[in-house]
This record gives sequence, C-alpha cells and structure tokens, in this order.
Amino acid sequence: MANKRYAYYSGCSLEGTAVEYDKSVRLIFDALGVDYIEPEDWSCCGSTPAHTIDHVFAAALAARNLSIIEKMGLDTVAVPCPACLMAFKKAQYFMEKDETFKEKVNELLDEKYNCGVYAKSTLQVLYEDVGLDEITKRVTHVIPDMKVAPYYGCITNRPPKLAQFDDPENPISMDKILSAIGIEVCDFAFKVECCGAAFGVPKKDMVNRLSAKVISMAIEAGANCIAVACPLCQQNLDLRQEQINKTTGSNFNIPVLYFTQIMGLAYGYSPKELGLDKLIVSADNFVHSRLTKEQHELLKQEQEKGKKKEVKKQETQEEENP
Amino acid sequence: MRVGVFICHCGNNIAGTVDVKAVAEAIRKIPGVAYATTYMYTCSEPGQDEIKQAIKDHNLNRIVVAACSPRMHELTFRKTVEKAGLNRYYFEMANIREHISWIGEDKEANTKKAIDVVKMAVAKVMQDRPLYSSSFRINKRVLVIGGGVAGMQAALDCADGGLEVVLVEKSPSIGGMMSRLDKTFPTIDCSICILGPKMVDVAQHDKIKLYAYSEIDEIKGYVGNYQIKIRKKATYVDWTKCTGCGACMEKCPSRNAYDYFNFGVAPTKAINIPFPQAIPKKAKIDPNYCRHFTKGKCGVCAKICPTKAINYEMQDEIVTEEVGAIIVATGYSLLDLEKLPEYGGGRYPDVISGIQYERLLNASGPTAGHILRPSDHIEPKTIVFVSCAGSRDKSIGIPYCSNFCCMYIAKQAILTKDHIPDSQSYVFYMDIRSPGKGYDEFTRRAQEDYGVKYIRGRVSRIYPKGKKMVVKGVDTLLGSQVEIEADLVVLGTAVLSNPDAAHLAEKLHISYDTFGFYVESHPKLRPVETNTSGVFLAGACQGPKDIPASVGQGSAAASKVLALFSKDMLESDPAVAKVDINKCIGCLKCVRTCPFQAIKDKELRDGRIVADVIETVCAGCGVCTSTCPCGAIQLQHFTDNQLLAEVNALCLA
Amino acid sequence: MSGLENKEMKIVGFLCNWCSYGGADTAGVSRFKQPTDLRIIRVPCSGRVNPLFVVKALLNGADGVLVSGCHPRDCHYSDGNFYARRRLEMLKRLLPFLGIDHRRFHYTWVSASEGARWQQVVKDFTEVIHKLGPLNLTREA
Amino acid sequence: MSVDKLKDAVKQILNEVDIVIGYTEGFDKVHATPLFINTQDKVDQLIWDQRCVHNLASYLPSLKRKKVGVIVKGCDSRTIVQYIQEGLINRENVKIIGLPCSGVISLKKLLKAVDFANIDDITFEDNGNVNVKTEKETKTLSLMDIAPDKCKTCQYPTPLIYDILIGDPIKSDKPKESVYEDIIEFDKKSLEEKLAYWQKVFDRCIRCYACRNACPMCVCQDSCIAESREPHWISQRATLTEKFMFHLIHTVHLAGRCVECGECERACPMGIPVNTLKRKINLEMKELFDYVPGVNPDDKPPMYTFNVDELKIKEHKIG
Amino acid sequence: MTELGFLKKENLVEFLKELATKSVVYVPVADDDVVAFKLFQENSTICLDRPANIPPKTVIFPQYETLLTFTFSKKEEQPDKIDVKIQEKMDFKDTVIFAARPCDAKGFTVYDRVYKDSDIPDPYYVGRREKTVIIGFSCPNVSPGCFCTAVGSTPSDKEGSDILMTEVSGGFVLEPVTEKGKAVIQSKFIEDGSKYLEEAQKKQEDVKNKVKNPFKKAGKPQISQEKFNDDSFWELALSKCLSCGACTFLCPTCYCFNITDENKIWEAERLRSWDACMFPHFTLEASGHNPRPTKFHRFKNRVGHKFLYYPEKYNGVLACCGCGRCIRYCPVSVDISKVVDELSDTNSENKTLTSNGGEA
Repeated sequence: MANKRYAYYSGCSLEGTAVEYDKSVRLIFDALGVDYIEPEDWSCCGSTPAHTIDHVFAAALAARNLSIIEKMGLDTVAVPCPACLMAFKKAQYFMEKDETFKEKVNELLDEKYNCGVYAKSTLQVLYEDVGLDEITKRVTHVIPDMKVAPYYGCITNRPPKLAQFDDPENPISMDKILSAIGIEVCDFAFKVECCGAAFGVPKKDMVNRLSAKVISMAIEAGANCIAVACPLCQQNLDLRQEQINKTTGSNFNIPVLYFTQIMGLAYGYSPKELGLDKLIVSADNFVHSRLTKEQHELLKQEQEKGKKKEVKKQETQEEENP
Repeated sequence: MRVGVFICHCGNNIAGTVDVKAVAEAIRKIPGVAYATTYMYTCSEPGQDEIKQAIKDHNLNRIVVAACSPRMHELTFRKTVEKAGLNRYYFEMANIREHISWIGEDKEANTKKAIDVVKMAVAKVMQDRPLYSSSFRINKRVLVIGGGVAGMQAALDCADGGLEVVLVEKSPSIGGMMSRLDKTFPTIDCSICILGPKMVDVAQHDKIKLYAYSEIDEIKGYVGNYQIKIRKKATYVDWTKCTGCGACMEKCPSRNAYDYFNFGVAPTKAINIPFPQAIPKKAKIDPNYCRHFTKGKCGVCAKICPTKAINYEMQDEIVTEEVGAIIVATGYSLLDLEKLPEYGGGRYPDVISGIQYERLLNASGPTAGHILRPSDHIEPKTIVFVSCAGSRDKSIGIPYCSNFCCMYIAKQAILTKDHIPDSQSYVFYMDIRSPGKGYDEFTRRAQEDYGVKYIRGRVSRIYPKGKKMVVKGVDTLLGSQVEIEADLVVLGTAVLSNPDAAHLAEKLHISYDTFGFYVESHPKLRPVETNTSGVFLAGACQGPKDIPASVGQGSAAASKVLALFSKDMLESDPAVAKVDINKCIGCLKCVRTCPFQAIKDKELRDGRIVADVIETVCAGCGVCTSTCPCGAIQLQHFTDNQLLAEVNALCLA
Repeated sequence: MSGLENKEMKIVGFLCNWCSYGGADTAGVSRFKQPTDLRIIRVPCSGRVNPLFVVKALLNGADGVLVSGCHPRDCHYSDGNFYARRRLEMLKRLLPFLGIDHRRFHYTWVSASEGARWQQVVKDFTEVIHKLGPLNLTREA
Repeated sequence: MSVDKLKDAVKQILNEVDIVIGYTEGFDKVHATPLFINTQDKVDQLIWDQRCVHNLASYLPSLKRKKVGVIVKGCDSRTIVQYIQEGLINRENVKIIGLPCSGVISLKKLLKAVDFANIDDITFEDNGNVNVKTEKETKTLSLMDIAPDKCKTCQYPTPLIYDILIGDPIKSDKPKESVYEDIIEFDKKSLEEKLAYWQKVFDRCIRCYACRNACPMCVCQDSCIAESREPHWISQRATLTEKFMFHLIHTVHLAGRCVECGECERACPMGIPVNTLKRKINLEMKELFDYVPGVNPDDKPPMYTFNVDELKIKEHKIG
Repeated sequence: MTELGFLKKENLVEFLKELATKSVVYVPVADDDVVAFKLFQENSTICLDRPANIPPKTVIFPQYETLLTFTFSKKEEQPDKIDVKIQEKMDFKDTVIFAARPCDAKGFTVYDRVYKDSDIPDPYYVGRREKTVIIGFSCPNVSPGCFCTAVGSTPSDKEGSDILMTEVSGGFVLEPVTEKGKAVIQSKFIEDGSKYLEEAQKKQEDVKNKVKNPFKKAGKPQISQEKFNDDSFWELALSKCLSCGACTFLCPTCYCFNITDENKIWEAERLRSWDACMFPHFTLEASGHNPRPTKFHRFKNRVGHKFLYYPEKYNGVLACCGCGRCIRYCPVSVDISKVVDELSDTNSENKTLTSNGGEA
C-alpha cells in the first residue's frame, strides 16, 4: 500500500457541482497516506452523452485518459465518480476482450492504449487497498447522533461483470467503512435502487418519484442522513429534495453527504474544508454535535456516572436540557 | 474391390443445397467404385432394399452411404449390408447432411465438399476389413442409482420382471423430492399417500437390495459386467438393531441440526429419522451437530436406545456389487435462494422457496400443516408467488425452463386459499406453461375459482418495509409497475442438476450438458439410453421433469434393461484394438496408457514379450494406437491405414 | 464469412465421435451456417489422434488442421483427451520451430451440445487459414 | 584416472556378467570403437579417453535377456535412467561402471579444425589441450572447441546411476540456462528462415536410418513405421516431403524421451542436426511438465501420463 | 589416347558453364561441411580436396526413381470396368559427373556387370549410364579409412572414368580415357596439357604410396570358408554393428533396390528405391519368416557379397573399390577391412590382383 501510486481522475462533475466530493476525497486520501497524482490534460471520460451515440467513440474518450495514465507508468486509476468509473471499466473490458474493437478505438487515438490501466472506485481503494483498520486508526471525532443510510446508487458496483467489486445487489463496503469510523449504519433496502439519474431534465416527475422513494425508505430504515458515492445521486437527493417535497407532498429534510465528507467529519476536518456549506439540506446539526474522541470518552464516563446517580439527577438534567 | 455408393437426397434436406446427381457422377468415376446412385430416402425400407438389390445385382463388396450423420443411421445401414451378406464393417457413411447441406448455403461449394467427403469415405471403405463379434456372458443384475420416484419405479419394474436390483440412495430414506411434496397437481392427491405404498413395495421386494445413505464410489467394467464399489456412509446407528422407535430423537438434546428433509424450514435433532414414512425407518446421527462429536460428551441416545443400536465408532463401509446394467435416476436440485440477491434470497426470512412452502403446507411438516411465515410465525394473508426465479434467466446461466414450477405454483396458490380462506395470492409469471393432461384447466381453476391474481411480468426487487415484503415488478399486460406488499414471498426457484452430477457422469463415462443434466442418446428416439451401452437414464437427472414423466421414464429404462437382459450372451464390439505380434516390440507403452487396463503383457513361445488386448474390456478409444511407436497395436475400423487413407484421399488427390 | 469468396483452403478436422462430431451434428441440426472448407474425419476419441496425422496432413497439402475432442474430464473413454491434450500441445509448440505457423493447427474441446461453439470454431479457424493462405512446406507440387 | 583401474573393475564384474561393453582403439588414431568383452583376455584392449564418444548404453535393450556390464559416461547414464523409467531393461541384469567425464571430442569438429586433413596422431592433456598431428602440421586445440555441443553445456558429468564409479565425481560448472540457449536462439528466427533451414538440411537425408539405429530410445528398430506398409505412413520416395515426415516421426516418437546423447547427430553421415528438434521438445517438456528425461528413474515419461488439471497447458485461442 | 588437355584453374567455372549448356552437370558441392554431388550452379562451392560424403552413384542409380506410372480411367457406361494406362519414365538427359573420385567411378563398373552387361540389362540404368560422361579426379590426398590399393585399384585409377583429371600447379591435366571423354574436352577452355604430364604422374605416384593397406598379407584378400561360416565369429565381431544403412547407402558399389507401388485414387506409380542388405526388411518374407534374422547374418551377407559371391560370379572381381566410406562414416567404426583381414585364409597364398580387381 505504502509505495503504490494511483492516478486520480476526478472527472467533470467534481470540477463543478460536486467540487466538495473532490475536496473531501483528496483530504481523505491525504489523511490516509494514499499516494495519488492527477494526470495532466485529462478529458471527458466518455460517459452518457458519448456512449449513447457511439461505443467506439465513447471508449476512445475513456482510453485517451487511460493512455495518458499508462504513459505515466501507473496501472491503477482511482475514480470517485461511478459514471467515469464505468466508462473506464467498459472501455477496458471490451478492448481487452475484442482485438478488433481495440484496433478501432486505437485508430482514433494519437497515443495507442495498451490496456494496462485498471480503474477502481474511491470506495474500492479505501475498502480494499487502505483497509478498515487504517480507516479506523485515523478517526479523531465522533458524531454520536448520526444514523446513516448508505446509498451506493445504481452503477457503483453494477453490472457485476464490469464492476468486479462488492455484491451487486447488497453491497457492504460503504456500510463497513462508515461503521469503521464509528457511525451507526441503518439496514437500508434501497442501497442500489435508481435515483432517476440524468433524467432530471427530461423527466423531472419520474426522478422526483424515484428519489422520493429512496429518501422515504432511508427514513423508514431509521436514518437521519444519507451517505452517497455519486455526484448525480447527491444532486438528485439533496438539490431536488425541496422539489420532491413540493411535487409529492412529502416533508423531507434529510442531509445527503458524500461518504468521504462523513469520513472527513470523523477525521476532524472543518465543515468548510469539506465543502459542507454547499449542501442544500444542511448538515450543521451533525457538525455541532460532533465531539472529539476525548470529549466523547469523557461524556461516556459522565453518562456512566450519570446512570448510577440517575434517580437523583433526573430532575436537574431535565431543567438543563430544554 | 467393388464399392457401391448411395447418395441420399433426404427429401430436400440434402438435395436442396447439394447437387446429389453431380456427386454420384463424380464418385462413379473413382476406380473401384462399381456403382453409384442417388436415392430419395436411403434409410427408408425401399431405400435399404435398393442397397441390398444393388449388392446382388452389381456384386458389390463394399458400401458407402452418403446421407445424414453416422451417429444417426450407421447402425441401420450396417444391418442392411449384413442382411445382404456382407460383413457389417464393409460399410462407411459420409455425412453430407449435418456437416454439409444444413450448414452451407453455396450449392457449388457444398457439392464440391460432398464429393470430397464421399471420396474420403470410399478411400476408407477400401481399407476396411471384416470384423467379427465374439459373445460374452452377462450378469443379469441391475444397479439403480437414486431412490426417488423414477428410480423406485425403475427398480420395481425390473424386480417384477425377475431381475435382481441393487438400489443405491444417497440420503437416509428413499422417496426423493416427491416425498417432500404436500399434494400433487392437478389432482391434489396427497403425495406421500400415493408414494408411501411404493416405498414399502421397494423395501419389501425380495429382489431389491436397498443401500440407503450410500453413494457410488467407483464403477469398473462394461455392459454386462460392471463392478460397483458402494460407500455405505456411517450413520452411527446400527441399522440391523434400530427399530425406528424414535426414542433417541425425542431425547436428543441437540435441537439445532439442519433439517435436510425439510430444506431447513425448521431445525431438527442431531439424531433423527427424516420423516415418519421414511424407508428405511432408521435413525441416523448428524455428526456436525451431535454433541458427542462436537463437544466430546453427551451419549444420551446411546443410553436411551432400547436395542443398543448407537455406535459412535462407526466408519464408512465399502461394499462391492456386480451388475450388468445401470439405471441412473439421480434427480435434481434447486437453485440456492442466495443466488437471487435482488429478491433478497437468503437475507429475508420471509422470502422462501417453493419446496420450503411445500413443507409449510404439509401436515407432517415442521408447522404441522399450518402456514406460518418463518420470521414471526404469523399466518400470512398476502402471499406472492414468483415463477421463473432463476429459470429462463441467461444472466445467471439458466436459460432453460424448469418445467413444473407453473404447475406447482398454481397448486400452492390453491392450497393456500384452502388453508387460509381470507388470504390473497398473487403470481408473477412470464408465461403459464401447462401442457399436460388436465394441467391448463388446473391453472385456470386457480385463477377463476380460487381468485389467485396472476400478473404477467417479472419481479425486479423484493425489499422489506416494516413487517411486509414489498414485491416490485412490472405488469406487462397493463404496462405499469406494480408493488405488492406481501406477508410471504414464495420463489419458484430454478431446477438444477445435482451438484455432483458431473462427478458421477465421469465415473459412468456418460456425457452431460452445460447444466449438468445427462445427455440421452437421441433426444427423440432414444430418450432413456445413453451413449454408453448398458447405462440408462430415468427422471430429472436428464432434465427437469414432473412426476408422471419421471415415472414413465423409470418404467422405460426398466424395459430397456429387461430387453437387454432377455439374451444370455451379449455380442462384443469387434472394433477394438488388436496387436500384430510380429511387429510388437514389447515396450508396453500401450499398457501404461490404456484407460481401461485392457492390455496386458504376454510371453510368446520364443520368450518375446508382447502386448495382448482383452477384447471385452477394450472400449475402443484408440489411445494405444496413437501411443504405439511401431503401429503394432491397431484399433480395428480406425487403423492408421484407414485414417491415412482418408487424409490422403483429401490431401493428395 | 467475408474471406471465403477466395478459393477454398484445405482444412482437415479430426473429431471425436462422442463429443465434437456430435457437436458438429448439433450445429447442423440447428442450421448454424459455416464456411465450407473443412473436411471432417471421424475418430473414436481425440486420444486416437496421433500428432503424426496432423504432420502428415500438413506435409501433404493441408493448409490447416483442426482437432476437437470432449472437454477435459468429459471424455467418453475417461482419459483419452488428457493424452491428446499433452501430445497435441507438444506438437503445437514444435510447429513454429519447424517454420510452420502454429495457427495452422488448432486443437480444442467441443461437446455434443455445443453446436454454436462448433460453428464459431469453424468460422474462426477457417478465417485464420484464409488469412494465412496456402501452405507449401516442401516446395513440391 | 588410470585405465588400469577400469580394467580391474571390468575383470571383477566379468565374473558376474556375460559380457562387458567398453571402448577400444578404432581403425585409426582418432577413432575409438565399442568393444564387447566376453573373456578376460580381451580386457587389456580397453581404452578410456576423450575419443570414447559412443553411448554404449544403447546396446542394452537388445541384450535384455543377458547379464551385461556397461561402461557409461555421465551423459550415457541418462539413457539407462530412461530405460528404467520405461521398463526397457531389467536393472538387476545390468552392471553399470560409471566414469566421470569432462568432455569428449566431436570427430566432425575435429576434422573441420584441421581442414579435413588426415590425422596421424592425437594426444590429450589433462589441462584440456588436444595435440593433433597431421601431414601438414602439428596443432594444439582446446578440447571444448572440438567437443560436441552437449559437452559444452553438460549438466551431468558424473553418471546419475552406477554400480561402480571409477574416478572422482565431477560437478558441472556449466550454467543450467546454457543448455537450450542455441534452441532459444534458433527459435527467434522468422518462420521462413526456419523452414528454409529445415528444408535444406533434411534434403540431404539419404534415409540410411543411422540416426534411428544409433538412437538409444528408438526401441522399434526392426518394426519402424518408416519402412512399413501396414501402417503405411510414409513411402520410399526420397522426396523432401517424405524425408521431413521421417524426421518428424522420429521427433514425435522421441517426445519427452530423448536423453540428448546426440548419437543420432553423430551417426548421421550427411551432417544433419538430427538432435535439434528433439531438444526443442525437451525444452517444452521442461516448461510444461517440469520433466527432464533420463534424470530420475521414478519419473514417468510425460507423453504416457497426464494430469487432470494441466497447470501449464492453457486453452488456445484460434489464430 | 594421349591427347592430354589442360584446364586452367581460373577457367574451371567457365568450362563447367560451357558443359552445362549441353548437359546436366553434377559437381561435388560442400554445404555445411557436407560434400555431395549436386547440379552445377555458377555459385556452387565446388569441393575437390576431399571425397564427397556420398558418391555420385546417385546420378545414375538415384535414391528413388519412378519406373512406371499407372493411370486409371473408366467409361461412363461401365463404371465397374477400369482401364489402366501404363507409362514408363525413361526420358534421360545427357549428363556429366564432374570430379568423381576414381573409386567412385570404378564403382560404376561393378554396377555395369550387373545392370548393363548382363543377359537382362536394366533399361533405366543403361539409359542413364550411356548418357553420362564421368570426369574422374585423381585423388590429391588420402582420406581416413581408404584402402583402394589393397583391392587392386589406385587413387588415379582410370577404370570407369571417361576422362581422368589430375590437379597440378595452376590447373588440371585432363586425360581422356574413352571417346566420350575425348569429345568433352573439345573446348576453348582446354589447352594442350602434355607439358604437365610428368608433374601429374609424380603426384599420382605420391598419393598412391600414401594409401595404407589394412591387410596383413599382400595381394587379393582370400577369405577362409571355414571362418566365414563360423557364426560365433560374426557374433563377436559385429556385436557393435547398429544394422543401419549408412555403409551400404554410401557405398559406390552397393546396388540393391526395393520396388514399391504407391497408389493414389486416379493414378499410381511403381518406385524403385535403394535398399540395403543391412535392413531386416531386405529379406523379410511375407510369412513373417526372415532368413537373415540378425545383424550378424546381414553383415555376413554384406561381406560375402563383396568379397565372395560377386567375385565368384564375375571372374574374381571384388565388389569393393576401397573408398573407405563405410569405415569412415560408420557410427560405431565397424571396419570392413579388418573383418576381411580376420577372415583371410592364413594357409593359402593370396593371388595377385589385376588392375580391375579381378584375378590374374
């Protein structure tokens, strides 16, 4: 782990709407000693707009980036955005499998891609390469009230033949990571349900309905916060929450954080550093209730004592806690 | 050499894309071919008569038929030439249908190819030598592997026909899957009530020797003379003493053993008799759960047993049986619920399989016939059945239909209504497949008389919501999404071959398909034979099958064995390896490589050592022939010269 | 089947009776169209295929040789294809040393139920042989 | 090592066996020839030096029913080990006198080194120098320059199996990787070059079968399919096709059995590198099955056995 | 015939080129140190300083030849009747063998008695023989194992050659032996060679004196019948023999052949190919019985044929020209001269040898 160097491909979303995802991933990587370097002159990954038109073209867009990374002498690229991830994995899969496809793709490229780079999601890098023990070790803060529904989205680990990571129907990697940093994780049945994704523009109603379902299932599971790993999911659940409330008559008010932001909180980073200010549904209550480990330890001891003197102190506590 | 060549039109099957007349004309020019003609259907009776007549009229002494695959009709035509007085091995077939007319569109290229292929067959037939069978005695006992309904039927029919039968069942009781069923469609007969008497017949038949809780270790030999090693697995109970009283089971303190019979619907005891009607009705200890084995103490059963039948020291025992034929009736298994993660299989206790539901319905099952859902033992009111749970799903490698799920789901829905009158059942289905006598009426009854709601569409996800399971799917007839909040979900899980089917096939030298189902000799005309003579198939080991089909196949396989055993002697296949002792240098490399130990060394009068083939053991694979450096051992009918003649006819001409 | 407008190549196939010959039959029954260059010689078992048959064919005018048997473990004679695998692999590795393109000889496993696989094998192999063109090993006519 | 020790040993074992095979002077100074000793008085004809090139173990299968003593060098001993693997001799009927050897001469190379002149005398020094006297000149050569290729990469200078070892065991100082360097090098040539090479050398073949008859592992001898009509693998035409076929028959039959004694090549009057193809296969056998012929008597020749899961054999893609 | 010619060394190739315009010319060519007679080409590496590995008998008695071809045909209306057309292959070309060693050339005279000058001449042999001119080449040195002088020949023996060529400084002296030979040296490249005669003769004499006689007694080797028929002698002397055909196939006097038919569908051919008495199949009978079952029997026949049976039939002429190839190339150095010497009758006097190897 120590000497492995990753290429880090943030992708276009993380330059714009999801800049806080980028910020928090970099902070976490730094905190955990993940050695990464951003390739120069990276370009579009070739996701949705391209691959709905032409598969060779889409693969070429992906391969262009992979080729740059290959030339850097690296064999693994860490990718936070699932859409980029799948674009890379798909290009890799079909170019490896099909010589003629590879030739066609390479024809479009200035620098031929020799299929030597494997894409891993940020989640996978943290879960498999860094490991839960390291993740736990770095924890400085506790967020006692947070109950999180881990929402992976539809393509973080699907389709399995491309993703090759975690259970496609009932993934657990994010659950495990969040548990490892001391967060209570709810048993959430909608981990991989669709949020509506890019249909936010053409079919707003549908997206609202689907996202509403995800949120309501999270709440039903007892969550007061949703953790995500995808810029689009985040956008649909957070940005559209008000819209959802209006169109479906619901009254949701649940913060939707990138799992890396939650990790950042546990690692003691400030809300500003983590870009929490960009959230539509505020997560301030968690920031406020956040305690250092020491504080939390003290509090626990207090509570222990408190329990012993429970009967005596009951009244006073009620007064103090309006 | 006077070769006669018959080119078959096969109606339009061949003549449609091969110019058969041109083929005959080209072949007629070959020196040694005295006669070449075409015929509409050579395999028909007049077609065969034509061959016989031509042999007489033109004094032919070698015959080539260019038609379909030799796997189809080689035997037919061998008999024809034999009837005309030629040795049956003076015959070759050229496959111009499966290998030419059906796969090539260019008539000119096809015709050219057909000429080549017939030419090769002519070249080979000129190298053919007459071969003569020798006969050998057969052991008229039959081994039946698997004591489900198909195996039992086969065993009973054979035994009633006077044959001695060895029946090997791997679980502690015969009865198979059928013994687990509550009722049978479409008559709603009580399954065990009709199966029980058959089981008793098997147990009491003096011609049937039953090995329960036993497996096949090794199979050696060939049709007529097999040696079978059977492993009697340790039960830790001396079955000669056990009376099946059940006292041990009652007192056993280990209550959490997995109940194989009930598919884990509820736990059972570490010492148990699988079900009340079990045959043999004997107790058996599961050492994975028994405290004596796991913790080293206990011994309650040994103390309580009135006949002192418990023996913790018992070991597996190997017994040998000799038989002349084998019927394979090893049945099927079911897709593991965990393979269906989108349905929460294995994660949610209230998503169960059809066979588990069968046990919930059954009066002697763990719930005594009350439908109680596993999570909280509450009677469900809304029950959703999902058919094709895994079946017809390429994405998990099961493209085939599991045959009987549509029917048992209808049955279970009907029974549900009988058990819980105020319940509502839903069935998600792709197509309703009910092509049997009274079957379609039965599924209609479920819908019309019992109010079962059938929804045509697939289920995409099942997830829990409070105490309910939400079944999310699509109704393709209405074109809308549906979500049903159910109390219990029953999955009609896909039928699979047995997990060790391939393993047994290797021992039997029979083939199996991609899915582990055994391959029959011909899908239409030889449905219970295999390509290994003396081995027959019955029941679902060949493919998913319902009870009447399995029983039918059991009887069919039995009749095949009875026909085989109607003679005292069998003729050996003369196409076996033969040693030229003048050439053999006695290096015995053939002895090393023969897969059947069919070659031994032999000392000649002058002291030279040569190889010697045991004809009845030789299976005719030819590994020895390709091993022998000096060509001294030749597989008859596939000698080096015969194959070289084909190579040369193609390459040198 | 684009390459097949050219002249046909001489391709010899040695197929075991129980699996691959049956697989080729299955392909036929399923009407899976194939190029017409291949000529099949039926042998009981791939273990019967002496590597020298392949050599003989290549030396005497074949442009390609294909051997197909039952999948390993599925041999009708239980071990025949295990021997075949070793011997044919040996040959496959020897050919390039002799100056013969190893692609001219292919050995594979096709079961009786794999008609589609057989079709693919024939298509692919024929295409490769067409790409390689005619073989003349000994400068003789 | 003094030849006297060898003679003493032969005298000893001559009491137990019918015949002892050793070397003696040949028709001229550079040739030794096999000597079959059946009486004590012949023992004195024995010689032992760098001219003793023949693999005497080759005679053993034809003498299977006799008790035979045989003198073997390290390389020759592999023949015996392979015979044992294949059950071609009875070990108890053979007395093996092992002689550690640090190289012999190749007649072909020696003649070339002296420009094919008639050699009047040859002497060998311990330091590896060889003094050759011809009509024209007296020359000192280094043994390794005129040794057969097998000596230059010899891994087994001391016999692997023997009853009596005469002289001190010698350890190989040749790197293991060097054994097949020439094969690997040749394989790097283009297909066209390789084919042209084999066409050229096989064209010289006169089908005298010296290579076959000299080969210790060609056990068929009188039954060889190169001359048989039943089976009729090959005609009597002396065309390149048939010559090619003959050499491939030899090669395929030797697959995984060739002990690389080089007798085939030495015997060939037409200078055909007959052993090369077999060594190529041996290289593959090592790679595929970790098998080296003639080293361990308990091994099984790889073509007569199999593993259900072959770790090194991967299914090939077409093309 | 004394019209000596002289060919300058530098004109050798030009001379051969000229010959090649009229005839097929075979020359000894070295390739990978192996010398064999091959068709002359301008860039051929002609090797004269040592005898060829294999004698030029291949030119007149090739390793295999097609004697006949059969062609099968049928009439449309009678498919069970086959017509066979038989055609002999007898188109022989004018040929020159250049630089055959005297022993090689003499070998053809051994053939001639059997195939040409017998009651039933062999048309294939005769056809080629008569169209072939043999330019002999007097040996410039001796080779290991050669013993021509012991069998009545010399390294400059003219018998069998049409021209004898001797190397002298600056070129070759060409001495025509036959009319055929005379015609060949009618060339612009051939000068008068009489002034080189002396040098040539001296050279011939020098080389002759260097040839070793392996026999203990002078004169024609006389084989003792008693020893010859003693099986134990053969068994011990020949234990090392491998029974291969190197000796016979390389022998300029071995002329045995085999005839086989090779069939294809539409045609067939009858082949003649070299055979060797050293092979077990040589005498293998259809019943499986082999009158010469072991290598001892076979080698005995080889020696017998060369030194007993052939001389018996042809006025004492030995069927051995002493070229030494069988000794030189034997993988186990079986030495026929030593075997013959050991067989020789110690009681009787050897007869003197005539130049043709016959008895005086």
